[in-house]
Amino acid sequence: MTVLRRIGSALFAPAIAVVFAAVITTLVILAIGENPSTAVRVLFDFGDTPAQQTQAIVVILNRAVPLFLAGLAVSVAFRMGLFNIGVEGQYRMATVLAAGAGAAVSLPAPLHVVFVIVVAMLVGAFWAAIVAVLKVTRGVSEVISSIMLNFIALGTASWLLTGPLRGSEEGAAIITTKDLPESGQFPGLNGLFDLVGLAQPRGELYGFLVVALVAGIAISVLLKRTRFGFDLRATGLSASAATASGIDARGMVLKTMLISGAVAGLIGLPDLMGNTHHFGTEFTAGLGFLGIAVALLGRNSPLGIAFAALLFAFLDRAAVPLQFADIPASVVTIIQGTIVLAVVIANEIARQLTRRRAEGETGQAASPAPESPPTGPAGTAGSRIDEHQGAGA
Amino acid sequence: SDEDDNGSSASGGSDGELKIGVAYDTGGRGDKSFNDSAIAGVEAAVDELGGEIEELSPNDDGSNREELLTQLADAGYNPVIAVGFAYGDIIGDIAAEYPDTEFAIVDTSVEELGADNLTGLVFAEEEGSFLAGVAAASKSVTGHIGFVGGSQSPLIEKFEAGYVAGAQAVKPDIIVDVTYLSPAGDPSGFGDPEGGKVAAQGMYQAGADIVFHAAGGSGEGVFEAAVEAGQRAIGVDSDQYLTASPDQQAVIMTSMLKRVDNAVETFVTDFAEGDLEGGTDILNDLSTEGVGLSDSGGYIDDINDVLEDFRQQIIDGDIEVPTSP
Amino acid sequence: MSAATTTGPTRTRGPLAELFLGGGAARRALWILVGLMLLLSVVRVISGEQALTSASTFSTALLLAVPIGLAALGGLFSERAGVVNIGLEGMLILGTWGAGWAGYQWGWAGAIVGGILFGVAGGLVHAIATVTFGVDHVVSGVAINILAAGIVRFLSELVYVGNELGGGATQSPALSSRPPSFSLPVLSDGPDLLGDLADQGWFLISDVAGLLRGVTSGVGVLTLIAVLLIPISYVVLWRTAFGLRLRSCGENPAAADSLGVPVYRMKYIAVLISGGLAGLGGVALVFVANIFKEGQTGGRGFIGLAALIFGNWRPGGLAAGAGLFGFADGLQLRSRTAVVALLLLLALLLLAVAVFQTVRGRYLQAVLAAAFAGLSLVGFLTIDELPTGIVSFTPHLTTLLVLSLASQRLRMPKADGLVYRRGEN
Amino acid sequence: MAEQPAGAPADTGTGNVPYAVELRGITKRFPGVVANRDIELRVRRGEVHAIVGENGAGKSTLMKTLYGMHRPDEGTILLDGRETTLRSPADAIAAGIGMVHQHFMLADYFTVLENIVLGSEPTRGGRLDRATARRRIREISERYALNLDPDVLVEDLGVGDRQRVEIAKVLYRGATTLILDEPTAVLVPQEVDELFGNLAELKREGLTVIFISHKLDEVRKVADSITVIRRGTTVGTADPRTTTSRQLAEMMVGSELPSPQTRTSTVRETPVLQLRGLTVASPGGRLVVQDVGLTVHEGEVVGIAGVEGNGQAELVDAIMGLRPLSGGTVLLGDQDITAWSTRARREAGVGFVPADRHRQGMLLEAPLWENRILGHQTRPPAVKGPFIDRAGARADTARIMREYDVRAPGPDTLAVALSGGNQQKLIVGREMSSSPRLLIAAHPTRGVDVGAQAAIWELLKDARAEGMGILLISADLDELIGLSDTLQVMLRGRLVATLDPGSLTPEQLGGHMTGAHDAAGDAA
Ligand SMILES: Nc1ncnc2c1ncn2[C@@H]1O[C@H](COP(=O)(O)OP(=O)(O)OP(=O)(O)O)[C@@H](O)[C@H]1O
Ligand SMILES: Nc1ncnc2c1ncn2[C@@H]1O[C@H](COP(=O)(O)OP(=O)(O)OP(=O)(O)O)[C@@H](O)[C@H]1O
Ligand SMILES: [Mg+2]
Ligand SMILES: [Mg+2]
Repeated sequence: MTVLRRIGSALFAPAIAVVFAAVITTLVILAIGENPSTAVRVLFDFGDTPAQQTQAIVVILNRAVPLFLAGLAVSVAFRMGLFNIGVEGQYRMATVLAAGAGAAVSLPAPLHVVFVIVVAMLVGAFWAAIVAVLKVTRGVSEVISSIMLNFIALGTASWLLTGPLRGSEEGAAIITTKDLPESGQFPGLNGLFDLVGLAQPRGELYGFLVVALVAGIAISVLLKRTRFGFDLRATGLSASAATASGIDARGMVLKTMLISGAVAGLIGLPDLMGNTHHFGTEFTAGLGFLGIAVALLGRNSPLGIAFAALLFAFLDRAAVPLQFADIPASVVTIIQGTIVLAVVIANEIARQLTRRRAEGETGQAASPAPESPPTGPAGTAGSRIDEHQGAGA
Repeated sequence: SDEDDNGSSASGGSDGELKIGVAYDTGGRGDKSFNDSAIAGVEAAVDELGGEIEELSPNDDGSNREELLTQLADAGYNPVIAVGFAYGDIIGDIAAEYPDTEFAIVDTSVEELGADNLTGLVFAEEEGSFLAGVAAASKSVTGHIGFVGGSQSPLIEKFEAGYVAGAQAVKPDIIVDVTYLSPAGDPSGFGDPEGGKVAAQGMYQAGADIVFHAAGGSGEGVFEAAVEAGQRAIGVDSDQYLTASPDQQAVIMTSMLKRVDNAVETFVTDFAEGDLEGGTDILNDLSTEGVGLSDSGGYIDDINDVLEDFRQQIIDGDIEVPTSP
Repeated sequence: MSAATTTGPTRTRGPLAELFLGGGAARRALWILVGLMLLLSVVRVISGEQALTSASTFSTALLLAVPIGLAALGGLFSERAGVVNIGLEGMLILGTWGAGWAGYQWGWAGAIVGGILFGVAGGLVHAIATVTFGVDHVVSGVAINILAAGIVRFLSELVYVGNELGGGATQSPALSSRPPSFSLPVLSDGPDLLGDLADQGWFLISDVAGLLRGVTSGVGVLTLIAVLLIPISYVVLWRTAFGLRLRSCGENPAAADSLGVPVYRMKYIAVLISGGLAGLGGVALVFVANIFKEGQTGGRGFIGLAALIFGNWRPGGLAAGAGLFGFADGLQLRSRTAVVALLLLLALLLLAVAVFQTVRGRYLQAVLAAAFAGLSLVGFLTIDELPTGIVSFTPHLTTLLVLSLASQRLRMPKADGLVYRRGEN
Repeated sequence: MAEQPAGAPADTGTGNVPYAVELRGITKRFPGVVANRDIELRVRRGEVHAIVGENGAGKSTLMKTLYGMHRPDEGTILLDGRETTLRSPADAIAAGIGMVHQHFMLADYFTVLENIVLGSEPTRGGRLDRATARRRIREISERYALNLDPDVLVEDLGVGDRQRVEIAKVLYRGATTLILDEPTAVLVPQEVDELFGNLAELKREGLTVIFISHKLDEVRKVADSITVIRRGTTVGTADPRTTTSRQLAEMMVGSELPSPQTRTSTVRETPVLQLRGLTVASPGGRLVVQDVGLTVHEGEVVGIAGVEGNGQAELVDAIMGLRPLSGGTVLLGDQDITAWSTRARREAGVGFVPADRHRQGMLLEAPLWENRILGHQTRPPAVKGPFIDRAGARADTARIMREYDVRAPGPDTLAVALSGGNQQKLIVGREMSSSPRLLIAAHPTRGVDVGAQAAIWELLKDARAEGMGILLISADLDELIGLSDTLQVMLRGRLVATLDPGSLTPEQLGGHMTGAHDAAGDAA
């Protein structure tokens, strides 16, 4: 019964949000004189042939992987009350340097892959550490420094790309670093489709999905099950109480930003190691900002972030088929923004409801009669409970 | 159903109705720049030959470009035209995957990709820019001109190189200020009119009297700076005089034309008539009138001879125009 | 016991801040200005980079600072009332669209109204989410940023594609009239006395003349409005009953509520004003280009937020932050060699820090500062021109450096970012 | 005796004088709780009327109803005999009611002036007229002897001053009926006396005062009549002249008034805590703790008395390692822990009951079992190696809830859902369960009702008997005198007197705390 109730209240918020987002989107589509049901059909229409359908799944998953990592990176910092708006710059720096370093060395395959990943995580962590160090030593707000560092990363990565790390020949329209050798590439997961008897999609499913899963589980365990995670969350809930409990708040800022940055360093790798094999001027930017939305939508829990990333990816996939149906792709962005807003509003309503219920339960529990029987006309415990239930109904 | 039709018609051409797929660069239709220019070419061809057009834009971060092309091909569109060099990274693989669909890509050479069903529509921007440089140097009173580039990519550096060479061909000691609004890999320089204005203002205040921009939407800012300074500017890609407000028309001396529309129209027509070679680049340069200068407003009519002279020398190969600064 | 005082591990202010920020607000500001001009003059004379203090540099700085400053002012109203506004970028975007849309139909005055109204609409969404529904302020702001980008593209497709006046999916038609601009007669216009003075190249005098001329010639109407809005905001927020009530909602909303201040309504008003000011920032961007162009905000909303924090949630401070950013950005866009001269400026600043720290007996800091000063100096002497990538982040790096050198104790409104629910303490 | 207001409406009260405030049958429900049920309250004009009752009895709720902060679900409010509807504090203010809240309602970064005028600002030409405001505040300050400087920041004020700012706020609005919700909880006797002086002043001016307090002696001293509330409803009224504190307490809770009296000395030889020359500087460089030296032995309770803001908080922080020292050493047992981190100190056996449980003691939005772990992250039963032992933590939380009578549904309840008293018991239980050698207890019973208070006192006594050393900081002088083996008085950052609690009255102690007595005076 309590389980049912918990599931009920967990689903309540998303349900309201979906309805709300649906209403807004319907209005928007009606405004341009198209049929909203077309949009719905397109959203769920993955194609006619089995290969197209599995391809749609690949597209969604491949988009979800970096979004998930971005959300994860943001959420780790959020969990201790830090706003890491600098994920954008962290993954850009990490990707360009990992691409450069990965192309420069030759190692046996598994080592090479590990090497690229480690370089990316180190660079991401380093870039985030600047924010942390400025915060703990100079009191610079992490919001300002990470906004500024995003721009600094943009320029620095560009300089690295056009200068020391340039791999493409003069005159090529797209400037890139040198390609990662075969040993540094991450194998795809298309074997899975054969295993479960689905048609082979056109594209390759990022093998990095596995790394993302591992990262998600690791972060989840770290946050929920370890002392360190407890310290981190405690600091996020109340920095003053955490300090009084013996947590070194400055150290936590540094460690948390290091972890957040290290995870951020992974964001660019699915594409780098599974698709393009180089960093270039056509690098996919903006995932850091989307990551903030994904983290917030997923309520900063790894599982929630996974769902949020899948939802965003699912909507992103529809951008192309929607255009076939003469509905502009900007509708997708509008749906995404609306959903974020709707979900948080719904969450807030749900939170207030549960909190009220929790207080109701405490009210009940706290009211039993005291040790000595009441004297005077004061109400009995029983009558109080009755009243309470009456009031609650 | 129509997939089969197109599958069989792909190699040859004109039996069945034309279904043309266009995949834009970010910004999409209505950018007043090469996306618009490309679709104008397609529409001109369709006016002539009949047929239907499907246009798709990528999302803001450009991460779904591959999907655009494959879904167009899957839906039976043929030919499929990719607008912008951003598709250069992926189009080779996709062309190989859809051997029955003809692809074209604007601004990227496909010679080395080795796909028979892929045509590169490339332009000698440096040649047109050279003429823009000649015009600027000939008209400059102060012996000081400027160039504002959007993002510092090799493509935009071609404009710069040609422009500087052209100016120096007329006045060897001319001063050319060069500014890029954003570094390579940061496309914001194409959509930053404020930056364009500030950069151009700086040049005008330093004594330049003509500024050429290859900065997409930031060019609006360059024109605004010219209007405020009472100096002149040179537009890019299309004849920007035609779409400018009246006070801007007074300062847009000429535009360096890059006839994406012509190139695309020719490509579609060739495809429809089965004349397509495939696997090669179609170079649009001065000789094919793929690039050139506009003369709306009549501001450069007086130096027509000079321009014609240089044009001929380039076409004849007497002048080798550099492609990078 | 005084020894114990000086060796105290933490102090309220860093050395630089103490030097510059001691005393009253006006004196402080004057100090900083005088010091900066001196430093700039010295650097200009040594490096020969006239662009450092030319009138046009300062007028550009002003131009570039306006949208950032307006966004920051928007943030000021909202955050003073306790509502964190990460959605400034989105409201700026909405403002640009509103300005473009109204401007091509009704000219510049229409653009101002349109931009403000669209910004206010963004503020309204933020207010509904944060004040009425009690949603986390950052979440709401992030959602508004996403939403604004989508809405703007969508509206452009709806209104401009196929519009015979021009425009397209990413831009509006040109404004149907241009905003007026003003110059100070005689001094900056006509005889242009300041201009003459600025061209003399005299130490300090010409530099100051450049500054004065830069901020008094060809000033757009919106720049004028923006500059006036700084003291106006100060007066409104700190000298009126309305301002006191508004700020009380950001300090202790429960207390305000208990005295009959309508907290929810005040927060609504503040966030709407915030949206309107950010929208006006968008108008400023549109006025520069004479059209709306998608993406023209380029993250300036975030920079505005940074300027607000930089300025310690005060109008004067945020103006300084926006001005500093505008100056560095203008320099960066205009002269890559002048940016190199900034290295000399940095070296001098760091040297001052090193001396100061030595006097105070903090040798580690002194050595560090001296080392970095040396590095900057070497950079200045050996580098002719920096690559575009490096130059592009000059303003951002400058802001970051100033902040970390000054190490000020920032004090945000006490209840900023906290969701206020009546009765839930 | 009370003045008859001119043009008063028809008689509704006793003796032909309408009550200044009359509440009839007030019921107020919150989700899950009936905070007030059918309450009756009658207050005559010009009297000081006290309301007493346990924690959570519904006193504040009733007063908030009267102040228009929420509407009652049932019942009527009569002011001067007229039935009145109060929709907001603004209505109440207009009706001449002012309220000083239990928790200060002040903006720290505002000046006294700004705090006072907020909401009813004098303006001139649209601008805030500070000169007029300043004048009026000075007037009020002089008339009621509040001694306020309008231009200082509230942040820089002590609690007594803040209290007076709150009263000035109310008077500034011309209130004729003042509600004071537990105004004395944080004051020392001298300040309480000053406050009562202020109240007498108010009464002489014909103002009505409604006064809430847990300190029954005080209530009897100052009130003209008393209403007792229990579990949300009126139990009855009492005459302060004829009722004893014991009788009042019995009306409130139905049990005896507990006493903090310690039985016999259990002080042993071994010191657990020694401070030598401890000096702490504020971030601004001011010395807030100066050259403090003291020793706590096993089985000893050392009490620190002092007016709030005299360095006690900083002293506690310094001992816990939460604040850097500018000088001096801290010894735990015979180990020098001066350079240790807070965590190391806690691991070495220092327990901590912080003064502000919401700020330093709890994670309000976390379940109770996580709060059990807080401060004990490195020790069983909460953790196993680097991991959290959820089952262990839950089980131990259940034990604490059982043993310390923490009333909540279970270990998974969020801490925020607990009443203050229950939160405090959980904290005390948590700190006790690691059997610390030294317990730093700052205001362990603040805001806790008499029942819970007695339970906590009992716990401290037991722990002391088992050899725990306790450093007790409290504003409750009875508690200090009753529990301590040794008393130290702290004034302006220094320990100025060592007193024997055996022969000390709260009044004497108060004298030391305010510096009225010479430091060398009647030391033990
Ligand atoms: N232009 C400004 N921008 C930002 N902050 C300012 C500005 N002018 C003053 N301040 C700050 O505002 C606060 C109040 O200013 P001021 O010192 O004038 O107040 P005051 O003396 O209390 O006013 P009054 O004279 O009306 O009593 C001060 O902290 C001051 O530093
Ligand atoms: N806003 C609220 N929402 C829900 N419950 C509330 C609210 N305010 C008070 N309560 C509950 O109403 C009851 C009475 O609370 P109230 O604050 O009036 O007690 P009190 O007599 O003032 O106690 P104390 O002596 O601790 O101040 C408590 O059970 C409390 O938890
Ligand atoms: Mg209470
Ligand atoms: Mg109370």
